[in-house]
Amino acid sequence: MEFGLSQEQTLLQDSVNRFLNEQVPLDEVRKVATADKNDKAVWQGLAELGIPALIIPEDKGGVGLGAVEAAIISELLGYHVTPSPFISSAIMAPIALAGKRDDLIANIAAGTCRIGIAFGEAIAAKDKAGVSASGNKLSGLSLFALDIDADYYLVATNDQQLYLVAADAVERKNMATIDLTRTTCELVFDNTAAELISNDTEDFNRALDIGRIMLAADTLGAGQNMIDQAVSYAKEREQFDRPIASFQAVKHMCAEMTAGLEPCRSMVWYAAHAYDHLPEETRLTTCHTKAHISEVGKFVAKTSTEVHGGMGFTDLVGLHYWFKRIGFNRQLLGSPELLRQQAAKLQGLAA
Amino acid sequence: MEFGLSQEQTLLQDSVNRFLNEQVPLDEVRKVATADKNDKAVWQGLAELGIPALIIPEDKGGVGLGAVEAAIISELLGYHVTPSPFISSAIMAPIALAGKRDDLIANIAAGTCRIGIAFGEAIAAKDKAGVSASGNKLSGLSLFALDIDADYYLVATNDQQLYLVAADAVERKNMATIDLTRTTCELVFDNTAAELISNDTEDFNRALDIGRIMLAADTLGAGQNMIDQAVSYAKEREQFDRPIASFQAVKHMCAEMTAGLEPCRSMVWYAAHAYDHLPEETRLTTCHTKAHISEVGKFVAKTSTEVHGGMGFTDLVGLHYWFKRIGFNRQLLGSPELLRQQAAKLQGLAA
Amino acid sequence: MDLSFGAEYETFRTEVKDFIANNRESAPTSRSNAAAAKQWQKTLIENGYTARTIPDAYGGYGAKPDIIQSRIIAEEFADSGIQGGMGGQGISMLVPTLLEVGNEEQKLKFVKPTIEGDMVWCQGYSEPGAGSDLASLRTNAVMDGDEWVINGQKIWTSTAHLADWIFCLVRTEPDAKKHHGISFLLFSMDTPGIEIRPLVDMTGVANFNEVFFTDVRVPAHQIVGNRGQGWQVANSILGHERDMLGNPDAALSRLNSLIELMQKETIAGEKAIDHPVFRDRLMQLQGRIMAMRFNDMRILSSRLNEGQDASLARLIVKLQGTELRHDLEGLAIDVLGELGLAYGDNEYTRNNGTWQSQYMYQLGLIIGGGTSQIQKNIISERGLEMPREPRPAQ
Amino acid sequence: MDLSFGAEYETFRTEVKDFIANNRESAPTSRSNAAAAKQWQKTLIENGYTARTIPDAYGGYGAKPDIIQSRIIAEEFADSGIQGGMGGQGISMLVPTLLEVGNEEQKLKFVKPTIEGDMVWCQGYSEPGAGSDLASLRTNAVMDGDEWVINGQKIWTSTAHLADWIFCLVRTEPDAKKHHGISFLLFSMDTPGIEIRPLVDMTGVANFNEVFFTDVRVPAHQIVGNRGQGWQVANSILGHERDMLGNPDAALSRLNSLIELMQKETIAGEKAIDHPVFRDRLMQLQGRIMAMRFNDMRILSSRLNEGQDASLARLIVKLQGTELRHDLEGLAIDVLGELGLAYGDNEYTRNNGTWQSQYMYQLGLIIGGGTSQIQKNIISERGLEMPREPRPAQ
Repeated sequence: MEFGLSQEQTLLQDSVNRFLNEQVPLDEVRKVATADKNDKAVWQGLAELGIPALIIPEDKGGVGLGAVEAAIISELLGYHVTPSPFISSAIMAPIALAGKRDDLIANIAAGTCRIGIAFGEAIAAKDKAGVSASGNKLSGLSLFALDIDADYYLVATNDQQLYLVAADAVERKNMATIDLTRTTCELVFDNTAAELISNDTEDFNRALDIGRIMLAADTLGAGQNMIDQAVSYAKEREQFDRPIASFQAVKHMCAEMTAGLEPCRSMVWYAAHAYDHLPEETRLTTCHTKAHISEVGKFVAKTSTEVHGGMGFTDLVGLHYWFKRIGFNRQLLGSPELLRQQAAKLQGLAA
Repeated sequence: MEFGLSQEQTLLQDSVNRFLNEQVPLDEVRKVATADKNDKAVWQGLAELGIPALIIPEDKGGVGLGAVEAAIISELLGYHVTPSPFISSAIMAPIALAGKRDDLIANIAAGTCRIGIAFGEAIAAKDKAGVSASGNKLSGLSLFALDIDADYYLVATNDQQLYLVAADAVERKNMATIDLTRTTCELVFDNTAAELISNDTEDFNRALDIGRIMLAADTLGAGQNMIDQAVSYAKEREQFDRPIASFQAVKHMCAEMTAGLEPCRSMVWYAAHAYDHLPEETRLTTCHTKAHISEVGKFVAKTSTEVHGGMGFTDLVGLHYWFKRIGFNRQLLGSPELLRQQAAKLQGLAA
Repeated sequence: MDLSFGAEYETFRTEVKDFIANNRESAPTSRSNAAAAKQWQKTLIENGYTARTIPDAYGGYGAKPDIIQSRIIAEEFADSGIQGGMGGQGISMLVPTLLEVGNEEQKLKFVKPTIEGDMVWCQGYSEPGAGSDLASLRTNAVMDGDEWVINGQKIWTSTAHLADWIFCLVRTEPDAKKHHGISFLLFSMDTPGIEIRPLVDMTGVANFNEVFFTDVRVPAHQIVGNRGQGWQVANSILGHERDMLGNPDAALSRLNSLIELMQKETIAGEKAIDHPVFRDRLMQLQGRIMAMRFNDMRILSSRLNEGQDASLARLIVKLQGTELRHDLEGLAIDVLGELGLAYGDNEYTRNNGTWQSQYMYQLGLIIGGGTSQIQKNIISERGLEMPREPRPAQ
Repeated sequence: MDLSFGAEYETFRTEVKDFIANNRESAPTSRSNAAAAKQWQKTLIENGYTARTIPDAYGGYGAKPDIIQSRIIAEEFADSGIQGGMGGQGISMLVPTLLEVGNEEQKLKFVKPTIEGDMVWCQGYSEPGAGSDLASLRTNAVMDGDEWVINGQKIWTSTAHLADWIFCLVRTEPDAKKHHGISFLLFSMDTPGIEIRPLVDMTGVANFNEVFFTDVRVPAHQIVGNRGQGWQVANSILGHERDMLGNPDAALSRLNSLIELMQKETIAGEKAIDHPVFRDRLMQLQGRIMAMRFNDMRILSSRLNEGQDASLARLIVKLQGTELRHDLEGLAIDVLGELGLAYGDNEYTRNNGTWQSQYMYQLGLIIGGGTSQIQKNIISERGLEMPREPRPAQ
């Protein structure tokens, strides 16, 4: 019995962590976030480490690892608030396209193709938005689709069928959000040519499950960094002639954040492990994992900012990048309320 | 503009407070609670101060005061966890019976008649319980009716009509609850003779409104006492060679309780004032007042117990009498969830 | 209990209403220039609708203080939606300080131009190393001839880039105990040696500045109070600032906007207001706001009626009010789901993106003006007479 | 990741299952007498299903420690619903302590009768004046000839009225620093001078006792470890107790009972589970329990696999687990509404009134075994290496 990271997994984690520490520190993230740059160079660097190929099978040009490895990478990207299309292009797309478009999967693995995700309206359609299919044509509107620089989009229709659309076939507008480390866009479909990938809603749901696990892992990482920063700031910052880390109020804030977040690590591991090995547990575990971590993350984001005092509120320290990343993850691919409702349904506890 | 207690109100408060301090300290409450005694002697003492007659009009043998005076007395009874039929007999019954049974009202005022309240099933019927009327006969079951020693019960049917039933006409069984300072009973109606008091649901609702305000005031008083005890215990109790009141964690717990409860005082005052003078605001204010104070009270009950450490958990200090009183008030005559639902309905925000 | 202000005040309210109705045209809008704003401010002063209780010798209207009149004026201007009297730290903080502890020359020189909008001030209190522990501030002023020479840095200086002058706490007596070594100086922001850097915060906007002083020379007489008394001078008005935070009327207005939003917005085809979990959270907030509004009425009453004590009610306002607002803005974001993420230049933002910006700004207020932790210290020590933490052994 | 225990352990599990199936008839029930319980305990020891790793020289089964085997045994007995090995503070706390730091004579004398149920123990640690600050205890023992003479008072002594013996912390070196003046004594509860008073708690039951000592005389050799080392002796097993609190499996079992309850109970004609606000709270709790169960798996894994660090995961269990249980029991009460108030001798109680009694008892656990405040100190100091509070100046 072993419920923890293997040596190989730890080595993978270390190498990516080293790359992000050295090549994509906060200053680099700021450049991407403030639009001087996009995330292409970062993604290129990650491609050299094999990250876009991570879960793609070896015979399709990938590394052939599983959801646990994907989760620990997602956690690291959250820890470093790294801008990248990891969740959409490297994880959700290969799952959805498996056995359907091996050509594209090979290009994803090679880092030469990015695929965005437009699932929002199939999860909870917003007013006036929504996508419907007629033949091989899509019409409608999808909001907050992931990745403005994608070459293709995987689009879920209102009835959860999956279509693939080329980026240049669709009207695409940037949608600014609080989280400047990610890009989202509005996609307008007007009898737009599309390729049916699957009309089995289970395929949509499998891609959604892993996307949710990845977002949970991202929040885990971002939350852990906020705690680390808060503890370290509290040890350095002096007020009333002592480090504020020696005040019981500050200590208890840090203890409460830790008590909340530490079990989330096991939860992400388990959900990812279940994704690959325990199909009957996957969906319920996934719903609870993303919902629970979103709540803990919200508390950690607020509390760690408070520990920093005024500095936490400024752009100088840049703590807000993590705050906003956690806020973004909370709403994307299903809010906590929606996920808890779904968890109840899965157990026959709600209609 | 004056939003505070008048000199007369303060004098009334002082005299009742003195009586309760001297005549009904915790030791006396314990005797009633542990069934060596009932609350009749306490009620007799309060009758000598005019409490059963408090809100009954002077021309009906009462003192002729209003809901604000009733609320400050209810707060005191909560503060001292006093066993008494105040809310049922002295407040809700005279409101419901006004103009209908002046004879009984005069007896209530004289302290010679007690009237219990059986509203539970009309608010949210429990499984298998519920009361229906046919002609002047009642059938069914009412649970957690207030006051085992009442001479009559005001019974609300499922469709919120009010009936008066003599205690000796009905099968009555004691229902033990966590709160030993109050008695509740099961009433079994089997074609039981009853007198219709009102088939206007507004009469039921007026009696319910003031009952809810009184329970909120009771929780306010009980919560205030728990804070007072916690602060005073913390100042005396030493651990690690200093009073625990000097530890920031303990100070902040007390500050949080105070910050939560202090606005509740104004809320109770306002709700009571609205009851007499601002009819269009009464019901919404009442729902929010009881719901909000129930939530704050729950936090105060738990937190003040924690401040007491192990002593708070024992019967030695007796803090649990307040804890349970607050717990009782929370559920009676409408739980917070139910009240918030009703608040939404009153504003057209829920069906 | 008497919740009305009485007939006399209702007459006064009618006067204010009439004034507003008759002068609506002259009030500046967001498109007006500075001259129009100043002209309007003068009109308001002449009619006693701002600077009302400031003696006319110093440029005010010279009425005797009347809390209800002030409240009625504030209510009516807020209701009408037209511009009331100017705000800013000069008017709300410096002027009361000068009237309280300034000398005659200072009152004559500074009050009138300040209230008339000709002299804009900023506040130089906080420093990077002196936040909760403000009295540990290190910006120092050394006497050289008949001038102070100031070196150091301030932060959270909200209108520094617009201000003509600054009121500033500096350490002038380095050998005194920390609360006794501070002085309160006034000087022009044009003085050589001052550098202003905008301070962008998490909302993405530079709501504040950092201000750096390098050998800034200030005439010796530009001190309020005596040398080493700056802490007391500043504290004579610090309570004012705390009272401004956590206003329940602002929370009510936001709640009403949220209710409107929830009646309009849909989630998977269902109106947000029909979502029972969100509705329950909404009602919880409405209850909390109600409690804080009645608490506020009690505070007002205690200022009007001798013998009423609302000191605890007052101590808790900042703590409760800012947390409440943060929670309220957070509910709106949750209700909106992905739409709640829209920010900045995005046509899908709701209420101009204020749910997100206020969610963050209110967190700033939880921290600023005395963090929630400091507020809890104050409530327990001043309100509940619990002991201060023991002084650490050296 | 490998969540299975492997084939070897599955064989072991089958053996345990077989034993249970074959011996079900012999297991005592709640109506069995003490002799039957002791006989069953002996059978369990002989088969290695309790006292498994205790050397046979001291009456145990003598197997080498194997966490998974222990867990399988616990799981199978729990699942089967038949009585497993005896518990109690003697078996769970004193025996490990003696095996760790007792002398040979003590091990030979006490371990066997204790694990066989012939010798029941209670624990004498806490005092009215020594709770969170346990080391400030004042019950003292003075050497008189070759006997200790003990005076003082203990509290929270859970099985004092049933116990044959007590293991007790007493101050023997009044002049030493507080942690160095304590000794760990063992003595019979029949010793003259001991008075036991039941301590009724908020649940209405005497779950605990107070124990008073007046000139209680105890032979000098009944000390574990040396004079003044009692604090270290006690701490060699204190971690054990903390690990027992906050068990997520117990929370899961309660959650499942709550789900059943909500599917049965109606509120104004509607099933409780169909009430979206209560259902959302239920799902929140399910998520929290899931997190704690996986956290628990991680702790187990770290004990099995060298190099895995789960120290933070372990430090937070008591804090999170007890708060979680308190919240869960509180939700059941809210769901039941007025029915949730029923208590004691009331036919309308649900689940034997355990929702209320556990709501209170879990609050007791939030306080006992290191309050939540002490837990947060420990997490921040040991887990996050934040400094201890400075020592106060005298």
